[in-house]
Amino acid sequence: MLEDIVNYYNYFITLFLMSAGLYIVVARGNMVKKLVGLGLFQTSVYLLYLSPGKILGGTPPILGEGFTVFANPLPHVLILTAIVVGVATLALGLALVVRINEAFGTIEETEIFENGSEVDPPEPDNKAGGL
Amino acid sequence: MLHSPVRFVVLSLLLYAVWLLLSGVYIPRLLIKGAVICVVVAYVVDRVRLLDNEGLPLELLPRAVLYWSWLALEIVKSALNVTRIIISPSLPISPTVIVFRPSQKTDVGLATHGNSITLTPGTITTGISKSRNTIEVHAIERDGAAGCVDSAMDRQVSNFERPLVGKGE
Amino acid sequence: MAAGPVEVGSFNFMDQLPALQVALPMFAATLAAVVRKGNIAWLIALMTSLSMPIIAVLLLHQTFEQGVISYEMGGWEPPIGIEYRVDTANAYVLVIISIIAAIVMPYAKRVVEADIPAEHQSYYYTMYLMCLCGLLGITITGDAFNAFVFLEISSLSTYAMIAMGRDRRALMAAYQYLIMGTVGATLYVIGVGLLYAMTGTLNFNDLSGRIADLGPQRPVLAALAFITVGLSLKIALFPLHKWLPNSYAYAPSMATVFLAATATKVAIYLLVRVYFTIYGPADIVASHDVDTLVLILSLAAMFVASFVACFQLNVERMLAFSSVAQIGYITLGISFASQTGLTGGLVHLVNHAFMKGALFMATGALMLRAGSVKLDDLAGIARKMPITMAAFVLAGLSLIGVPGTVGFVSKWYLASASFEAGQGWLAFAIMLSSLIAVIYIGRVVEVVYFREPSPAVERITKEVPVSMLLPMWLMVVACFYFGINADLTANTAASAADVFLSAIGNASTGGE
Amino acid sequence: MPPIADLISWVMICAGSFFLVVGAIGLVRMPDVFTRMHAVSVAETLGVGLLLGGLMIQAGLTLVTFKLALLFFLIFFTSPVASHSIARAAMADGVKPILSGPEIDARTGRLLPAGEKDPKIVTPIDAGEAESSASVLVSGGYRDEDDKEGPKNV
Amino acid sequence: MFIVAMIAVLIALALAVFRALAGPNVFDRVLAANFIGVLAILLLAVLGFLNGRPEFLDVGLVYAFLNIVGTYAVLKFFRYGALGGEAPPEEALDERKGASGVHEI
Amino acid sequence: MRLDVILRIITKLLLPFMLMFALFVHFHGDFSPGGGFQAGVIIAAAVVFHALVFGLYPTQKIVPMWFAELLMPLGVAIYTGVGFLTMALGENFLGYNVLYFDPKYAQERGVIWIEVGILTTVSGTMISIFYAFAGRGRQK
Amino acid sequence: MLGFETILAVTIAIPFIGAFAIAACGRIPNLREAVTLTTALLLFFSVFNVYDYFQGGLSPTAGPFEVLPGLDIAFAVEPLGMMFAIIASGLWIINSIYSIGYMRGNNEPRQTTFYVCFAISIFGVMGIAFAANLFTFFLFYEILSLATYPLVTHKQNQDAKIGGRIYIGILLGTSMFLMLPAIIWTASLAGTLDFAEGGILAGKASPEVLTVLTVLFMFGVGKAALMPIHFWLPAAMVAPTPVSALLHAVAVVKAGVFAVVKILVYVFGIDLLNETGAADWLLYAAGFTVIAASLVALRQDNLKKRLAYSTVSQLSYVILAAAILTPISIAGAALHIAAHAISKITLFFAAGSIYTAAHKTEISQLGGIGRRMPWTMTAFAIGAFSMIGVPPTAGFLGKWFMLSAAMTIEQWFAVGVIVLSTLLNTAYFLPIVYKAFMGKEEEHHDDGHHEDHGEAPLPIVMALTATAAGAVLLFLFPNLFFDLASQLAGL
Ligand code: NA
Ligand code: NA
Repeated sequence: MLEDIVNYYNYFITLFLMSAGLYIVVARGNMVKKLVGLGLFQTSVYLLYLSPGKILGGTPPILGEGFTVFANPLPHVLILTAIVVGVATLALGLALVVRINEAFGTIEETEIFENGSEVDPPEPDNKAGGL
Repeated sequence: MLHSPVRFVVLSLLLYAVWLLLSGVYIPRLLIKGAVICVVVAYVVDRVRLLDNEGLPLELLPRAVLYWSWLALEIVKSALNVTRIIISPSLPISPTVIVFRPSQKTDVGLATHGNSITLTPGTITTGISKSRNTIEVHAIERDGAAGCVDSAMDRQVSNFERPLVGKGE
Repeated sequence: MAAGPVEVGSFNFMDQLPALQVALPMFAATLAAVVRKGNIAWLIALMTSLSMPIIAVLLLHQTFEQGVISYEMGGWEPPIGIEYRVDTANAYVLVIISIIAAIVMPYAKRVVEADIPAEHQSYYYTMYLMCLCGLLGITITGDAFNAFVFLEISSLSTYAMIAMGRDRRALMAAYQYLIMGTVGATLYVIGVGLLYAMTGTLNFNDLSGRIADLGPQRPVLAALAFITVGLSLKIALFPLHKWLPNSYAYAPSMATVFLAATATKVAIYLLVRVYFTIYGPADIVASHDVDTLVLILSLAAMFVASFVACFQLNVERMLAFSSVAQIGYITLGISFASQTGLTGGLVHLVNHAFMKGALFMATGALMLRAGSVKLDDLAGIARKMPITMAAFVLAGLSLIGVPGTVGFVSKWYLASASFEAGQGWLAFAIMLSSLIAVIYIGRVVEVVYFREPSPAVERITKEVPVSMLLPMWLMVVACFYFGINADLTANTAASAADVFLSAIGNASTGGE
Repeated sequence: MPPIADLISWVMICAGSFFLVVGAIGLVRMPDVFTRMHAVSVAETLGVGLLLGGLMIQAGLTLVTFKLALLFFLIFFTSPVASHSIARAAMADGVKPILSGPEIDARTGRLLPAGEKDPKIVTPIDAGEAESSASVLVSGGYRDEDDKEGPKNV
Repeated sequence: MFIVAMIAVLIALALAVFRALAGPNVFDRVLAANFIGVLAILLLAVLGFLNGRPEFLDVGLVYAFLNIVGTYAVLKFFRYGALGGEAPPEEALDERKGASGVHEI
Repeated sequence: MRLDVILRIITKLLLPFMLMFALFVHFHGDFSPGGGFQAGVIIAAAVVFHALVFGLYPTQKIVPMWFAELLMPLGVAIYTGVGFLTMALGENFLGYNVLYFDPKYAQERGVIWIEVGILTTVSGTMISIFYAFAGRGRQK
Repeated sequence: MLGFETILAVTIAIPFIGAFAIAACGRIPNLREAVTLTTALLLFFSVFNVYDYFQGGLSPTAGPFEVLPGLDIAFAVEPLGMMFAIIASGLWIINSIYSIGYMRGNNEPRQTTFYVCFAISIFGVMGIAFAANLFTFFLFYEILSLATYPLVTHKQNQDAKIGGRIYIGILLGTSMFLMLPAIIWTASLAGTLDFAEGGILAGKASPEVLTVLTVLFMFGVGKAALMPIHFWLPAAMVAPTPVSALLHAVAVVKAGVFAVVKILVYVFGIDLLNETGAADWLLYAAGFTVIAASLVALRQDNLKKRLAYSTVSQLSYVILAAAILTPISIAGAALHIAAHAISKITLFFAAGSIYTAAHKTEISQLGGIGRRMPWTMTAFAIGAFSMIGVPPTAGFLGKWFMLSAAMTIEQWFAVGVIVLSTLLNTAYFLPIVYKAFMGKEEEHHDDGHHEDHGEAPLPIVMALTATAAGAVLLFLFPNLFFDLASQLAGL
């Protein structure tokens, strides 16, 4: 039992982070909080890739010949890549929220939809722009 | 060219020492690479004026060893005390805030004092005013708060900062 | 990798095609970012986009001549290193994307000038090139994680492009797409992570064999579920399509055209790759009724989204809902997992790209002249912009699927697959849902042809420039040419389907 | 590795683990953010120190030991900064610490008899805490004015 | 034995997460988050031993640097509603100007 | 923060080591790929830390906005540039073997240049993002 | 004289190319209409060319052009298609002349669009007539539907919009939802879609499946207007008269019944249907439609609507004949297609003539109009007699064949339907003729404008005289169609 928990701990944490993150994404109307939830959700991925190759009884990767210089770099690289992606997403999301705040005066989704985002704005304001 | 040549050299060497300890691979190529990088970093740090007696208080190095060993003991003692409080079912706390005048003369000294208070479990520096020469402390126990005033730590830090007093201020 | 000293060889263009396909747009993106001049950035994007189909077609040709092309990145052999693996299936998708890109770019100049302030245009083209790079990368890579990276590259640049739309609702659309898209991509990468934990490999081909050995263990099935849901979000498979209509409607016109014609297609390709190449040998998809689920969702998309499209007041939103429905056709074809069905799904990838490309190009032209694509604002506009509206109507006929158009070819395959599978009723469902398109296309026709022009429309003095009409009509001609002579598209799609189907239940193909 | 070193390292690891958990329990049990900080500092000093020390002994004289040491110093030097920053920010934001006990003369540090108060000290806090049984001793008139201006967006 | 340490870290982590979620104010959360960061570093260290993967320590080092920057950034944001903006007046008015480390190159 | 002595001193102490560590992570041959990202993040964090403690304005004198923005495409250009170079030398894209007579070092050399590209892009992106946000928040 | 190899492709292409030529000349009305007429004449000439080859024992083909593997566009000549092509191309000439008069006389807008779409419709008809397989047939069937939509909605007002919706909705809906699945089903059963003598489904499907397929096909061919999917036809009455003529006589409904006969004969095969009884229901459906549509027609006061329901009824005549499933009845069906075409176009021309000259649309307004418009109303009378089946008009021939076929196989239901419907035809046509010549002119007109109207413009009168004459000539010289019908039925 204990061993199971230890062996599969990363899956439990992954699951927890996933659910918590998704819950926040779904339940919160505040756009920044949604992004925080999204970040949490993405964090679960890092843990998953941290798990050593053999945990679930699968076969280990076959290393080709000539790989003396580098150890199997994969999990490391994968997590880092996932982090890059996560950070970039978060940054872009926040940039969007900042501009939404400037354009709508709020970062609450419900308020934006109540105030009729479906209705055309009085004039084509906020003429595009970089982030 | 260099704002602070001595510190630049010392920092370079210090960085390189850490590099070597981190590295573990001692082949010429990497050794040279490391040296170049450490010098470049030290140069950049010097250029952006981070290299002063605050950034690298060389004068304090010998006394630091002495001070930190004393502090370690203090930390253990207070940590055990706080541990006792946390695991007591009644949670016997008596939070207190106090403001007092320390005896330090330099920023480094003041920072060390404040940092030491914070490092010591049970007390936290919540504010330092150089102009009024006061330190504000939040303590988990009344005794701990009272103990900050004219404390042994105050004396230790003042002793520790002595080489800096009157320099470069 | 060779041991010992390596001789410096010479550059061989034909061998380097897979890398060039992805690296060129990426490099071009950096150039576009640096130049900071809209015109020059456009020129860079145009040149890159025009070169893409050349590479893609050469690759496709190579796959016909030599079979699978494996290209190692970074000098590491697969499965550790990333492998670009081009077979007829993804070469086919590469050709679709790059041809669309090449047609869209000449069109882009005028609409981008109208939609995007001058100082942001180079940034916009940078995002476009990154998006193109990402889409091509997803398609070409033979590595599940690398596909995720490219997926995110394309998605992030897509969010940025959408956010640059002309009114503030574009910001909300981009935000919501960002949330949904990120959740989708993350679910995908979680699924890939599970597979990686099980097998220790990320290479599609390698995974194929390993999964066949493992059989339907629970983590393998969980991975399938994660990947299915994740990619369905990116695909906008009903009911996970909520992000799509606003994104398409409020994005800058050129982004709408490009994305509608390419973006979801690539995600579909990836799903097919996972279903057939990875899970195919163990035959897990069909044995666990995933195909039935996809079938039901596809049907729901075909009807619900079409139905909703009928009530849209904004033509671009209407077309966006139509896209959701059309995606249903594609996934329906995939769910058959038969030669005919898969061919139908895959051929609809290109067919839908042509017709939606043409339609959104037309709405982009309307937007440029009328300043709105709301139905009421377009009354009588056919009198002012007859060439654009003719293109719209003809592409609309293709959407309905009248014979002689590409839409018919797709329906033919899908319905034939239904009868082959002994599910004749599906053929009727396909036809019925395509008839809903008659209603929503008809609505537009009635408004733009039969109603009296509003004062705003009366003020329109001329058609859009030839630089826009030509690409638009090129798409329209493609809609009809490949409807009358579908050998090229259908045979290629059939070859692609062969690639996928050859893996099904054939455990020995994996992990060469 | 000599058995005695092994034993010491295990003792250190276990003790470190214990202090980590104690700190975390304190983080949950304590009544306000300031008192919680004290609890955390137990974990961040003794807990971290013992645990990493134990690991260092396990690692022996290797590269890993040095990295662990570096890690220790990083945490050791930065955690007070974090605590200090949090405390200052909380104070500046107007978070009132829960206080107890008699007042202390701010200038001399001498304890005042219960109920008595240094009349020269004007405390912004006790105005709002009049009904509270906890007596306040603070820092009256000389906290920097501008510290209180931070927008209350919490 | 490393497992004991790991379980301890995980328990502490759970408690810290509780505090981070429960608040009640932002400083409680920041405190908890910072502590979580420290625990994550420890977890990496212990895991490095447990799995024989010393390279986790490098990640730990990186994380330690980022933890402090992150904590401080959050605090500054909540204190001033901005991460930088123009230098806040407090800094400009520092009575020890010239020694504050602000220089031009 | 007025007279934040502790913070200032710790920052001054920490920054040189952060920078060194970043470059260590990056250039140390024994390190696995991915170092470029870590290094980029740490360098960006150092810049951010500087700005947080000493103010945005002084930091932007050291690392101007335009420079940070230029770093982003520059890094990608380095990355693809190396790829094109190996291709021009007759290898595959990013097939480093051609970069040095000994394939082992050739690979290391290739990886490091790739990572330079990544470092450049990552640090540029992070710093740009920070600048973008730090510059905004106050305007109401 | 064009070569044997190319003649069929050229024939089909002529109206398509003509459409472009007409569009190109849109700015110059005279030239545009000259081009229209020239195209029509060229087409007629070309179709006769095909007929020459065909009767000479050669069978021109075009294609196959492969669309997909197993799906070709291909053209070939067979008797029924030949007959249809001759009727359509011949009537196009007359209809073009009529159109020129009508469109100018009524100052209609968008005349270029009108002529272009008309030419494309004829292109569709040619494709349908010469289609060598079901797919080709379906392709041109839909081209015809779509090309006629702008014609039906020509007026672009609210009525046109509604009428257009029903028109395109029903035609596209039935063809796509019923016929297309049936075609695909057939393809998957038979492995081919080529029209072949004796059909392609023999031995390939169970009687139940065949029954379902016949239902799908017969209702899928919405243009045949089998009840209850007939109502697109009255709805399309919003169109200008030349379009109505196109719909009712030249092209659309003819394409429908043509398809019914062709599918029954060449896809299913008469023998197969006789064996399996898969089309037995069709007899009753058609019979019901004949009677019901006639009864509805009886109640219409609007002249064009009455004609429309008459068409619905007459179309089911053809279907009924085909459903009797004997060679003679099939020949009768073919002949009735021709007869109805020439007769109904006369009736519509007359209705349009009345509208153009007198702006009258209701039967109740027609008292005494025969005295003001003797040519028009005489032609109308001839058309009406032909519809009833009175010799010496064309209508008699088809009915005669049908009746004798039904009596031969003792299909008394069919006999009853034919007899009853003849009575009903008489009941709804004769009163109009009577009223026109014997009735009193209305006393009061709201607008005195047309009080002193005479005949319609000359092109209109010429056209309707020609078609009326045709209806009689067809009875007197039926050889051409008779031969083709016999070949079709294998007599
Ligand atoms: Na403390
Ligand atoms: Na748009």
